[in-house]
Amino acid sequence: MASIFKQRNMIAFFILFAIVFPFITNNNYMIHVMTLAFIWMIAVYGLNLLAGYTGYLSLAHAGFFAIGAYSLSLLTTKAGMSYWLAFVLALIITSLLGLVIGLISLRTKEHFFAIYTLCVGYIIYLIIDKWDSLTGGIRGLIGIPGPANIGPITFNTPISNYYLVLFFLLLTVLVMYRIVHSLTGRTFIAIRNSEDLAQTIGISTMTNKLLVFVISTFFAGLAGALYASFIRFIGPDIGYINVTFDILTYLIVGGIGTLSGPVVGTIIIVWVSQQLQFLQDYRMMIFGPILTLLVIFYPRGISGGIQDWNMKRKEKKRQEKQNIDKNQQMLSAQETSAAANKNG
Amino acid sequence: ACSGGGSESTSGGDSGGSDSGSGGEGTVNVGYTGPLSGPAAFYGERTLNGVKMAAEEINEAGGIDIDGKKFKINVVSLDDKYLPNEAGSNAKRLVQENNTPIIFTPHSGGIFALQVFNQVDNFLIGAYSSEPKITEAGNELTVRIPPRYDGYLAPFTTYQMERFGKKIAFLPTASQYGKDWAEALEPYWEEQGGEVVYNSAIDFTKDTDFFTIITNALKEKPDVLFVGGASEPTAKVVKQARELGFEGGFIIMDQAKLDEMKRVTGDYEMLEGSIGVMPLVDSDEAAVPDYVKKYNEKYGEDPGSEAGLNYIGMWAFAKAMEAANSVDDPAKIRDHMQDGLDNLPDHVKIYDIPSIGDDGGFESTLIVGAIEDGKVVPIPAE
Amino acid sequence: MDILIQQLFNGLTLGSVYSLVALGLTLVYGILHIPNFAHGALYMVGGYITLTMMTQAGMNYWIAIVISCIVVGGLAVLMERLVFHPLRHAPAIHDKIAAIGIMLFLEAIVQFIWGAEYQTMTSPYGAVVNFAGVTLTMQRLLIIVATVVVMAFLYFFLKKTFTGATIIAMSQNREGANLVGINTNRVAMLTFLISGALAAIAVSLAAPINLVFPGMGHLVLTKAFVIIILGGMGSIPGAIAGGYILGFTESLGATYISNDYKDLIAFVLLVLILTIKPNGLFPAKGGH
Amino acid sequence: MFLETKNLTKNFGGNTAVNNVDFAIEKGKINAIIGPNGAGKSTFFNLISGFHPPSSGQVIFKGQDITKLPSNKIAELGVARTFQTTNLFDQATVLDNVIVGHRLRTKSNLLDAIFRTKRLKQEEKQCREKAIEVLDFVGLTDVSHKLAGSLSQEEKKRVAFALGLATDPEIIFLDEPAAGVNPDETEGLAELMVKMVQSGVTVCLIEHKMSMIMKLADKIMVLNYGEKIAEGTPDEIKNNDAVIKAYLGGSAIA
Amino acid sequence: MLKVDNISVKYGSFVAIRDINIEVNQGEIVVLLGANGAGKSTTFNTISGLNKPFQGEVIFEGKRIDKLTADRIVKEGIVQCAEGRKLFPAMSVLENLRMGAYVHRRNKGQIKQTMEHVFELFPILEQKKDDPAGSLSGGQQQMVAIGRALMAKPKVMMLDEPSVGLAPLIVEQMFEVIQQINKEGTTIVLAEQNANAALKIATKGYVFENGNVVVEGTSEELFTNDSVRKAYIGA
Ligand SMILES: Nc1ncnc2c1ncn2[C@@H]1O[C@H](COP(=O)(O)OP(=O)(O)OP(=O)(O)O)[C@@H](O)[C@H]1O
Ligand SMILES: Nc1ncnc2c1ncn2[C@@H]1O[C@H](COP(=O)(O)OP(=O)(O)OP(=O)(O)O)[C@@H](O)[C@H]1O
Ligand SMILES: [Mg+2]
Ligand SMILES: [Mg+2]
Repeated sequence: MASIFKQRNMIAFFILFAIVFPFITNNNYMIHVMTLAFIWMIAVYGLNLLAGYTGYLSLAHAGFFAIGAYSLSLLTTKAGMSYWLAFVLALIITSLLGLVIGLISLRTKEHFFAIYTLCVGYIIYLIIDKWDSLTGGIRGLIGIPGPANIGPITFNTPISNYYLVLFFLLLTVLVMYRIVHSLTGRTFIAIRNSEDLAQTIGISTMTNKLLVFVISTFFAGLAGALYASFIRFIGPDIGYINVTFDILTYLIVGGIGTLSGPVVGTIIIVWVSQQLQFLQDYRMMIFGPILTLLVIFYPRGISGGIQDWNMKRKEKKRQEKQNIDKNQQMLSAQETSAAANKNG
Repeated sequence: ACSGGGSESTSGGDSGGSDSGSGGEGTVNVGYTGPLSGPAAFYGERTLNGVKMAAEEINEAGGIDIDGKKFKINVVSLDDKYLPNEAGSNAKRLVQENNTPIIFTPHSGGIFALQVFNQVDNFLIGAYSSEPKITEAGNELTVRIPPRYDGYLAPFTTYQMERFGKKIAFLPTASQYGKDWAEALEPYWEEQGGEVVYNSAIDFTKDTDFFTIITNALKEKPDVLFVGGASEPTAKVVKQARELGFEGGFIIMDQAKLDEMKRVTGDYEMLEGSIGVMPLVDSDEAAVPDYVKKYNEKYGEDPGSEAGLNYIGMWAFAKAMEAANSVDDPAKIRDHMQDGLDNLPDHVKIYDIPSIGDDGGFESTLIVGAIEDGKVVPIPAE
Repeated sequence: MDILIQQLFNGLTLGSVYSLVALGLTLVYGILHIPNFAHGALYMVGGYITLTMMTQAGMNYWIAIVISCIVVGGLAVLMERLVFHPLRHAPAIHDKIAAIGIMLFLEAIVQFIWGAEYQTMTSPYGAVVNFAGVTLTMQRLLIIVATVVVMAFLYFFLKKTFTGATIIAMSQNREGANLVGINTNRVAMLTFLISGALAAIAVSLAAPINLVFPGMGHLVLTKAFVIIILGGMGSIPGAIAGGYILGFTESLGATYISNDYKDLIAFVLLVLILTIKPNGLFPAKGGH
Repeated sequence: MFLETKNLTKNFGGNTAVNNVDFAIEKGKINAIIGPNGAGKSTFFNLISGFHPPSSGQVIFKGQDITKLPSNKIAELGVARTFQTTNLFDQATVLDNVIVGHRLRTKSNLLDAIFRTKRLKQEEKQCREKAIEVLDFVGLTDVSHKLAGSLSQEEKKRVAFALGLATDPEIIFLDEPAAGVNPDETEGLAELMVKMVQSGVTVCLIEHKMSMIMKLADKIMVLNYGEKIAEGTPDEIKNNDAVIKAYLGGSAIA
Repeated sequence: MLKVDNISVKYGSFVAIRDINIEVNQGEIVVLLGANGAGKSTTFNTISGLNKPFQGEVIFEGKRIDKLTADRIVKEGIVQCAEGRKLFPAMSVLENLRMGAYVHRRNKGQIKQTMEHVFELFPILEQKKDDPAGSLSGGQQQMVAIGRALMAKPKVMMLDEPSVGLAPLIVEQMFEVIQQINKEGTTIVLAEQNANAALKIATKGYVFENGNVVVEGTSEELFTNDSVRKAYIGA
């Protein structure tokens, strides 16, 4: 029954669980934490596609998350736009900025790309922090509206909000699944493998990298927009590097470059850190080492670890089967030789 | 999957909420969410200390008396790392699992995040922030504990203009609070015929050395410097300004405390000509010396206003519960806050807070102190 | 005119501190090819050790610094043994996360031991010197001079001694170093030791002009990263030059452009430089 | 002419890696480039395949000037290449490694992927079929489901060939295809190259294995310090004094 | 002098070499032949202490060395000139050579002497001594690698495919140098694809296949062995 650990089954299991979760518990707090975790997952998926499938680690992810959040907030609170229109526009704005920044930053590679984007992220943060007249500066923005009704569907209870976010998460997972399992996904992996090689087999690496970068920022923006309308208050700290590191941590612990990693990592870290709340000031004394140990012992993340384990198990089974086959062969060989002896 | 959590800092069951129990005893959980780890932890801990100390005193005195039934206070505190979203999760958790009628939080981001749902989830916010917006939004279950800072503008300005002159340079901390102060002080200073010759903020969490910015400010030859933020870095700013040859006065915004600054500068001499909030330890309210002694015994340092105001705030909430005859109806408790303030025992009155405004803010009497000849002297505020 | 000189001096002070921190970071990067995000935490721990040695044990400033170097260096070595060594074959992102774990841990434990509040380190060199209209404090002069001395010492060690050369050799080819008989584990530990000691020196010099508190490591870490990128990762002259460039950018930027946007200036500068020279100003030759 | 370089030159800083090289590749033949280490052979390939922009000179493919095209466009025109060091995705199967090779002949985009359109499905099938076809061609059908990381060096070289062939090239450039491969297997690779030419793909390769080159090549160019010092049939090259002096040495061919 | 006794090495769960026995006597040139991935480099790395065998022993001058670390083994006198050269690319040729003498770092006089000897063997290196090693051509880099190994004054020098990717002319020179080094008293173990050239200078050889030694014998024996001829010498 270990087949539940297959990526596909794991995701299916998660979806099922997520859908019935509010029926199992009517604990508002858990639903709140879960909703937040879902929002993070969307952002993690965005980073996963970029870092996990093309090998470009962007440390500006929180910046784009913040851009999504601020766009939505400003368009609704300051420009007075209707919620869903602002929502769509926020995604477009984030993606466009992603396009521009991608065009410049993707000229660098590896560590340089990582640190370049770290700086870009920092610049985004500083701009939000300093541009008082637009963003409210350090004070942040309050009074952000929650999601508006869609026809008869309203989103003013925690549970309806939960399902709305879940809907977007599932959409994200579906899109990711399809991208990764398509020719487009193969193209991305080819770039991660070797950009030079990809280029020589006729793949325009710049176009494709740019595409992934924009998709990745799109999902960061989506998560940001959902975050803003869920917490309904935002300050510049959501664009700070720490948030990028959190997102990255979820990804690494879950398993970078795997489809279930973002879900697994986020759930685990979010709940572990909630569970450690009783330690209060000393929470990080435990959480820090746990994080370090996880990375040391599960370098491919938890999903990757499970995959490896599955693989080993299969390998073992195959070997066992081979052994059995061999034994049988030997047996039959003995039989034939015995038969031959008889005949002889 | 998730039960318990939170830490119980005072004795009492964790059965949560206004557990009516069987006998004459019950427990009421009071929530706290604030930065208990990370760079702002020192601040979070001091605010929490105030709440805890009050809770312990109340419990020692028998608890909250509701119709003869005694309720012990149990403070459940959670760490939010200064982040609004974490504060939100914590509040949900406190309400859900500990049934807390009141949640204290010492940062405006957290307050804003809580205000989104506190009226629906039905809990009071013990808001420790002088940000005006938290009470302007019309949230009916928010109580602002610290005084608004507007009241300081007049005494500070008058004093410094008379003593040093009309040119001022602004060097507050780059926090929201610092900005608010600067934005309020600037027009007032100018109205009084003064001139703001330099205006920029110092980010204590990002700047290693303040020499650069102070040099730039002093280039404009100000008579007065407006500084502030956490006491210790503020003191460093003062010290470095002196090193760079500044001889004028300082307006110290209320987050920084003169006495705490003295610990950094070594003596009051360097602070000569400063005006700021009267240190709690130097206040002449009758209850202060005892309180300071007790606090010192418990936490090994002099209390500042973060601890003091939260302490008195907790007491006021407890008394309001008694007056409201309820430990679990936030609206009712809020309605009886004035009674709570009125009924404060004398030994608790380390600040003079005669009333609570319609907006939910405590209206304290301001106490202002200045350094003259190496000593703190009280300055009349009104 | 005076202000320019004063600001140049301020920039020099800042740049000195930045360079020292960046040097430790770049050394480790050069050898292990990992950005050690826990370096800021080492810096912070160093501050507390020096402070405690001075206040609790009543030690002389210099002796306290030596002890601090030993303790922080030892801590760095421990980190290498327990965390980075087991992770040496993992991709670099993993080291980053592990280092973040260490950082959280160290910050929490410091807070546990010393509390979360700000503390003051008083150095014996508090005197203020006015020279041609420029204000110099002894501590600041000390920072500048000591930094130069430390750098010269480091340069001599790396370039002129066999042991130093092993560090450079290993940064270029770990297996190759092993094959000529260098105990690479020992070199890795040595590198971490030096890196930790540099952090301790930096903080002990800088703390008297600022404060000691658990979050103080963040302050310098981001900047140190900017510097080693600017200077070319793993390049020692790059770290030094980058440190001073950033120091001057900040002090002059704050004066002539805008104080509020001075950090922005530094980062935009970096982005511009990387846009034009995608491998930094002084790309480390060969190696990675 | 099929593919031709004119005055092709490349400077790296002060170092001229390729110096004024005129070379014509004949269609349907095996063309070889030899020369001492650092002579500029790989650089010459890099210039033709659009990897580095030449400092001066031209590359003309079927009458079209491709000098300034990016390498992916050149690949689309039908020019494939392999690298001196084989670079495969070790964690994926051989088949998965090769499928993407046909990507440049497909049109489906992100939206096709998200909506799983008919076009995508059909093109996926097309890529898979192509991969199976080329793997069969290079003789790797048996290992197509193994992880690429588990292959032998020689098998990896074959996968690299397959990847190149999956792009439907008219000409393929092979950089030291037999380096680090033992003589027995080298022969197998040589046969494969002959087979490629027979199936209509022109081959141009760099090699240091003289025994193989001399048997295989129709035409050889010799580079030394970036300059062409000789060009001709194997026999001409074998006996060219300049080549012997610069490259082959006394004992010549083993 | 050097004895590899029944060693087996794993990478993860994959057994790369199994039950390998090799014996090298003072003054010999021993050659290891075999296809790619047959396990030659793994054997070398095990002798060098970079890999640890899970079974078997390596004995050098009567002493067990398979538990020693790589740097200790260099001190014992076994030096490998590894596949891929493993030079320090940004250091000058001179510095590379100096690093080679790391185990003798206290003996300045000896370093100078050996260095002169290396320059005699490879005069081109003296001309290039201040250039960064990474800027040299492949053949020159190979010379630096051999020179660096010589600087350690090894008793046994292991050369892993020194001729790979080199022009025929250079290969020829390389083998001459190897012979000369051997004549000067250094025992040589050589892994090669180029069996023809290697067997010409070797005293004996081992043929690896899939992690096992399948044939061993003197160089004449191997030269005349048909299957060896076919697979490694070519026709
Ligand atoms: N990207 C580059 N930057 C600078 N110099 C380069 C670059 N690529 C190659 N060179 C230089 O150009 C010259 C030719 O190198 P190239 O790789 O073309 O040689 P090659 O003939 O392929 O040699 P080998 O047979 O060893 O592979 C060498 O001197 C090399 O150092
Ligand atoms: N670090 C490693 N991890 C896993 N497997 C390895 C590693 N190094 C070598 N192998 C495997 O071990 C086997 C033996 O490799 P080895 O490098 O010893 O062969 P070799 O005879 O030196 O071949 P070559 O001629 O290619 O150098 C091969 O199958 C190889 O794939
Ligand atoms: Mg080449
Ligand atoms: Mg090998």
